[in-house]
Amino acid sequence: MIDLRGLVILGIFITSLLAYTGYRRRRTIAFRKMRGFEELGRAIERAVEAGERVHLSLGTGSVIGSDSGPALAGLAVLSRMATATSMSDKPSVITAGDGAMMVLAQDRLRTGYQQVGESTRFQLTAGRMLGPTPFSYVAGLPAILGTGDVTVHVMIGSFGAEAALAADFGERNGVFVLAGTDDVQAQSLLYATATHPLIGEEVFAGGAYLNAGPLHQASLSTQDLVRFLIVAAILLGTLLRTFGVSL
Amino acid sequence: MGEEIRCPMCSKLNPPGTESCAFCGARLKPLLAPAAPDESSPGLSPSAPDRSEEEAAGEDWLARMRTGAAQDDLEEDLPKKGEGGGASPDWLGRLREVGPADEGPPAGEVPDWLGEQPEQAVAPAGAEPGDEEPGGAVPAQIPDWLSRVRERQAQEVEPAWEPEPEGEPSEVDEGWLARIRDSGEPVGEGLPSSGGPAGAAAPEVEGEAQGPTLDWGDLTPSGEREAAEAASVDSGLSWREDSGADTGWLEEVPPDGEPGTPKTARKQGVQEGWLSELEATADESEGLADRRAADKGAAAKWLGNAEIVVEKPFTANEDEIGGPEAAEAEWLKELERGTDEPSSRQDQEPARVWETAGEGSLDWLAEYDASIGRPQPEEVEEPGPAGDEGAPGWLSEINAPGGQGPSLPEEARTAQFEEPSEPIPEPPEELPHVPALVFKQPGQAASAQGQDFDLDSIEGELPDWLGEPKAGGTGGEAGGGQAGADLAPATLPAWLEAMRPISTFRSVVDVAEEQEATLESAGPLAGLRGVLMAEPVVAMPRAPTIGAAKLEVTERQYAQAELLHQIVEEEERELSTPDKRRLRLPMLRWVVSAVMLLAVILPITVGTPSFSLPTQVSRDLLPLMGLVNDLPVDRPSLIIFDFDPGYSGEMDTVAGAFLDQVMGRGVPVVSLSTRPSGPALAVNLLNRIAARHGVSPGTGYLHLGYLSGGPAAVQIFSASPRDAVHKGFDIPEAPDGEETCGGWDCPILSGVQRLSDFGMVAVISSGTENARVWAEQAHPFMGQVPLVMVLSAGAEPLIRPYYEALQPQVNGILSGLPAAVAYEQANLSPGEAHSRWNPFGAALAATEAMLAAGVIYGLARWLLRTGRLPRE
Amino acid sequence: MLEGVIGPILAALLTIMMLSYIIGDNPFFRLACYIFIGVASGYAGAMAWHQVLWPGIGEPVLEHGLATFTDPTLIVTVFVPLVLILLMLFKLSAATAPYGTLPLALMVGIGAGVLVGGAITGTLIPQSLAAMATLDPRVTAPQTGETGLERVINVIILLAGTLSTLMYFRFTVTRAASGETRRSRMMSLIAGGGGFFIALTFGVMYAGAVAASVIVLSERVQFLAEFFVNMLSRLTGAG
Amino acid sequence: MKLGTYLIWAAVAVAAGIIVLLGYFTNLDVFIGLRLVLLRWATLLAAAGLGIGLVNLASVHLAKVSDQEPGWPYSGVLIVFLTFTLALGLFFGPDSPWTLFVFNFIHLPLESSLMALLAIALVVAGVRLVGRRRDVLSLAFLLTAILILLGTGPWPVASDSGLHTAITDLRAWVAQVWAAGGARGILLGVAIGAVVTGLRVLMAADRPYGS
Repeated sequence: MIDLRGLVILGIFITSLLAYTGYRRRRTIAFRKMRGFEELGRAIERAVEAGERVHLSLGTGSVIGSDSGPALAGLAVLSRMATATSMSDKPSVITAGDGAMMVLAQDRLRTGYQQVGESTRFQLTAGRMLGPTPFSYVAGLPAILGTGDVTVHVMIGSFGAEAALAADFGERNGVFVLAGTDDVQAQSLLYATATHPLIGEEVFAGGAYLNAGPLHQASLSTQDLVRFLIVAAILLGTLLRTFGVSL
Repeated sequence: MGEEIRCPMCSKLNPPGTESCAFCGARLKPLLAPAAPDESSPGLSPSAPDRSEEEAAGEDWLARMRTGAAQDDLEEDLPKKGEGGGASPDWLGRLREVGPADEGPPAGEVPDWLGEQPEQAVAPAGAEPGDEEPGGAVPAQIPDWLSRVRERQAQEVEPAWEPEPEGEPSEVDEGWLARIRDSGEPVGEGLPSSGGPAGAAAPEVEGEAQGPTLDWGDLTPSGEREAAEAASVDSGLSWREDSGADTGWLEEVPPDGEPGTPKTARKQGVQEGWLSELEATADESEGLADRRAADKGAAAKWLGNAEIVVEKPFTANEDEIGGPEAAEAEWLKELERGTDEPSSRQDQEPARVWETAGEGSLDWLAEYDASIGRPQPEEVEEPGPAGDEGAPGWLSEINAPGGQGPSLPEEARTAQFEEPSEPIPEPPEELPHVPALVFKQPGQAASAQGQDFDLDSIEGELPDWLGEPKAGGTGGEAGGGQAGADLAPATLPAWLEAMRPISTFRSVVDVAEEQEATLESAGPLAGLRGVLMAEPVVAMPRAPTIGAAKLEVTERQYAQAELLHQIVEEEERELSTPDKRRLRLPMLRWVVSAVMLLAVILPITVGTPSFSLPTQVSRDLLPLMGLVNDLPVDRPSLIIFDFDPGYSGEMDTVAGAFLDQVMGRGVPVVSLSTRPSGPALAVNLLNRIAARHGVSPGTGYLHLGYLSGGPAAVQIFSASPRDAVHKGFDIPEAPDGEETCGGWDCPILSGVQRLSDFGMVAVISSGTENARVWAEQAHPFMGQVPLVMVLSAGAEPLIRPYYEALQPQVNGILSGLPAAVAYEQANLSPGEAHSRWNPFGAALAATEAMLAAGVIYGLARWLLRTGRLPRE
Repeated sequence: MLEGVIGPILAALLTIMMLSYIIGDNPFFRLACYIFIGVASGYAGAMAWHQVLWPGIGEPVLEHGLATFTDPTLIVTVFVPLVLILLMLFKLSAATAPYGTLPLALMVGIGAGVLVGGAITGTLIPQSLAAMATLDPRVTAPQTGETGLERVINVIILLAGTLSTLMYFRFTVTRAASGETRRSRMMSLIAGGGGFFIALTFGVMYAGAVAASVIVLSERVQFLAEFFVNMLSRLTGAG
Repeated sequence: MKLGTYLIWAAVAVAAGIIVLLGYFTNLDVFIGLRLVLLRWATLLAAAGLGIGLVNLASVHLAKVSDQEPGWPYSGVLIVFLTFTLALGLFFGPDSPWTLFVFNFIHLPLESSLMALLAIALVVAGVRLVGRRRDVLSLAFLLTAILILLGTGPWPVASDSGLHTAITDLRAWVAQVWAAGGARGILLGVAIGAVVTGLRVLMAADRPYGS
């Protein structure tokens, strides 16, 4: 038996991704401003200029689970961040709560350094696992944020309620905090604690807003297309159900 | 026109000799190369026109190329030139001094050699010995591959040779000698134009703009000139003839009354001829490859630190313009630009240092400055650690001819690999800083792609300085960048092409403007983003040209305009420095902490305040208790412990009330956890409740342990529980210490093969994600088995929709302390929930008060500020 | 003795050290954090070995010996993962890291598959279907018992909240002639409503998290209070 | 060389992802079986990944100790406790009384205390919010939170009053209707973002495993 409904939705995603990727090469699409990412650019510039460190947190999600999504988005941001900060006196630090995710962060960082011809500056310890459980991971953050040389604290990964503590540690140290995750409850806590919270699906938009590649920008257009389709489907389904049609 | 000096700032014409611009006050004088008359220089005309400067530059380039083509001659040539009397000893001394920069000697040699032509009608005698001797030495010293090239070139070029009016050479000579004799500065001034890579001189007036073209184009003839000694003038004649041969092609160039135009045309022609040769044989481009390697090396090195700088404008250019038309347009603009500003070369000398930094010419400049003992400007060293390696590497190649034999042709091929087959796209390779941009950008694409391009394998074989450009390896196609751009879509499907994770900095993505802005990595603005690059501004055409019809604003120009707009805006709002909150005492935090601690401690210690127990019973409560009452006692219930120890204070309290009823009814309980520390929490909680009801481990309850793998493991477990969990946790022991049973072979689980064999599945979760995973992933495998959610207070809103749906995926829900207290009340067994009630109530009341105070304070400040603003 | 005295003293001491962060970052708090990381990591490592790796690979290899490398089933279930794990160990060194990419690529692929499949089948389809509630006033909600106009109004609010929130996140905007990007008035209105619903949702969840953490705070304080009371009674009893 | 290996990694990731993905949409035994095998591998690899993470953790702190970096004594303490707990767990098992003692009297209180700190952090952030981020949404956020808290907990006075009952009902209505609508919208949006993020990996456009 085949779940046609799911396959159709998957097909819509893939087709529109490819179509928008091709379309973007001819026409350009404007996206709404997102202050968080704009400020992130400035903060990174400032950090690079002042020889300060940038910290990217990939959260406590695993690589093999459905909570890997935001961390994958975080890795896309990392690839851009690595090139941007490669000339800084103090290289970026990437932390994760999962061993495999940490290895991915190291690989991404290495690739980013190679892209700017700074592969010699790459250190394996630039990608770290702070702790294997959510709270032990958060407990490791003060050691990184409290040193004084970290001025940009970016959290793009999967977090639970402990995200609020992670952001609070940053705020308390007076650093720039940009935080986003997929867990809705954690988003609500970040909305209160982080200076620049990323809410909802904004956490997945980092790659596009930091220009990690054409497919990232096509992804946003795809998300909007599917969004409209879902809205239409829900309205239609509501009408059908109201008139007694079972779906 | 030639006498007048165009100001680099305001572009207004100033009378000759003016020190500073009469209109904008920009400094002009130091940029002028004083053509000091010198008796010792043969054929020197009393008044050397400015144009000789340009020619000198061109010839310097020419000379530099000769060193590239006939590296092995370099060492010998100098003394022999000396003997030939072609140059004065101090000149030679300075040349040796300047030697490492490798520009001086050949630059001196060429005009000197050419300078005697006018006096000796057809075959310049003075030149012959000077050229013959090294020429004689050449075959002995040059590697075979080079001699083969020269032979082939000789055959190819011979038919085209014809005499040609001379005079420019003498001017060249004058201009060059004037600079050489003049103390350091003029030399240093002349050198940038000659020593900079192609891209370096490109933005200058025709003489400059085409300077690179000239020497690149003249490269092979110059090599050949040293190979074919008998006709020492041939080489000179040859390139002149080449140039003459291509005037037809130059009809595309708008006729320009300015004196420089014919020369420009000729030099372009030279390039044409050379290009055709280049395409004809890969070997011929060895010397060129040498040059390119140096340029690329410098560029790539410099870009190693400044990828972002070059990424945006060029990629935008490449992506949006998309191909040769644009490339041609750009190039034609450059050409026209040159004809527009005949005298602006001198004006732009210093600017050029900055403009060309990106192309790595600063490496060379650094070398030169060091060699003449002038302090190196800070900015010059900015470009990065690799910055100073380029030139020495380049020179070391010159000094090691043999060694380079094999690698050079390889490099040449690598460079030519990306070379457009048409001559016209070639000129962009000479456009200012474009090669640098291209080298890095596609290189980045390559590396982002996995750097799986051939250059990776070449890397091992090439010396460092040749390996440098590898970063832009695929981008070796400097000018070919455009070619690549227009070929790619034809060869690759757009979607596939787009999947290459190349960072495209499109200025049209409004939101990305900040991030896209170029990042200056040299000069006083180093590190700043959004700095307007000098070159494109200087290179901005001032008047429409023949391409006017096609001259709609290109993406690159649009990007620059946008950038300028941003910079102007940025001026107004300064970047706020990060506030140092750490310096302030956290008074608010202390107050909040004190109030909350007090609110919690008082009820526990003093017993006040005391809060009445909830009287309202949640509408979810009775269905849940009814569900538990209906549970079969012959089938175990599966309890998922999906929370971290941090939440045990809440979850033990809430779940305790629920499990108390379940175990009180004698329903066997099996625990499983999706968190490493979950099993230990399950042991704590179940042991405590079991002790209260006299239930023994192994028969009344059991721990399956840790289910590793997160949501994926939940799927495995749902599909086949016995395959997912192999071993139990805290396996019960008989009095003699023997394990009574393992995980799955305990009597409780004997009848359980599938998830639907359990009597109930209850998920005790502190978060929403895993609770949703169980509701979504496991529910389909559960059949009619009820799914109960025991939740932390914050998770309820996300799980409730599963419970309230018309086809519920969750059959019971218990969330938060008030519900737990109500549950204990309904179950007539006051437990932990009751003991937490008073401190919980007090802390919540304090929290509400503080939040309300915060709202009022914030609103007051808000209103005050908004009220103050209008007054101001 | 160990569990009755030393344990509680240790727990109380560490609790106070951790709570000292209320005053500010201090050495006691730092020490507590490092101890916590060490203990949590050690415990997680032991769990991973005893609950996953040993039963999944160690025991089968010991049990079947060489058959592990010949029996097709064991090759798939034991030998291949063993090889993948060994490959993964290459990631421990920067020099050998490239050789350990295969298992990482496999994990990322599987993770992406779970991510996409889980999101479509687990959230997109069920949540969209759940949002398609009938507006028929005669229908009664099974769990809440709501019916009639009350239920219809609630369904409309739910629907409005879902759709407007969904539209709030729209990324693409239209670019005006001036070059400025903006949303249409209609979209701005809908997005504004979505923002309001998001604020309500976040407010509810924030309050829930505060309530949950307050329970934990009271539990910790209660533990400390009981600990000191017990210690005092022991001391007085002993005295 | 790199060309080949890079293609292999991408092919492996894409193939594994597609197999797992198809397992969601089909009931074919082939896909379900393959999917289960792959998920089992992934589970074992995740556990091994934890081991690698622990080695990284130890090496980072060992380096701090050996280099006598600022705060190195803390790192020393971490290594001691890590080794001690790991040794206990490996030799006696995670369910042995010794290991459970460490868990119950060191791990549990420390993590609970960290969670308790969250309460204060959240309240401080809430009190600051309106003053720091002056917008209507923040105001709505906080007013909703206060309403929910009022309806969740008991009141010092008039807990049995009609007002408390009304606020409790209002709380239930806001949390179960208004917030549920917003939460569903956010969930759908997050799911859409997650799908495209995963698809970028399955199309080998994003290759976090390096090249």
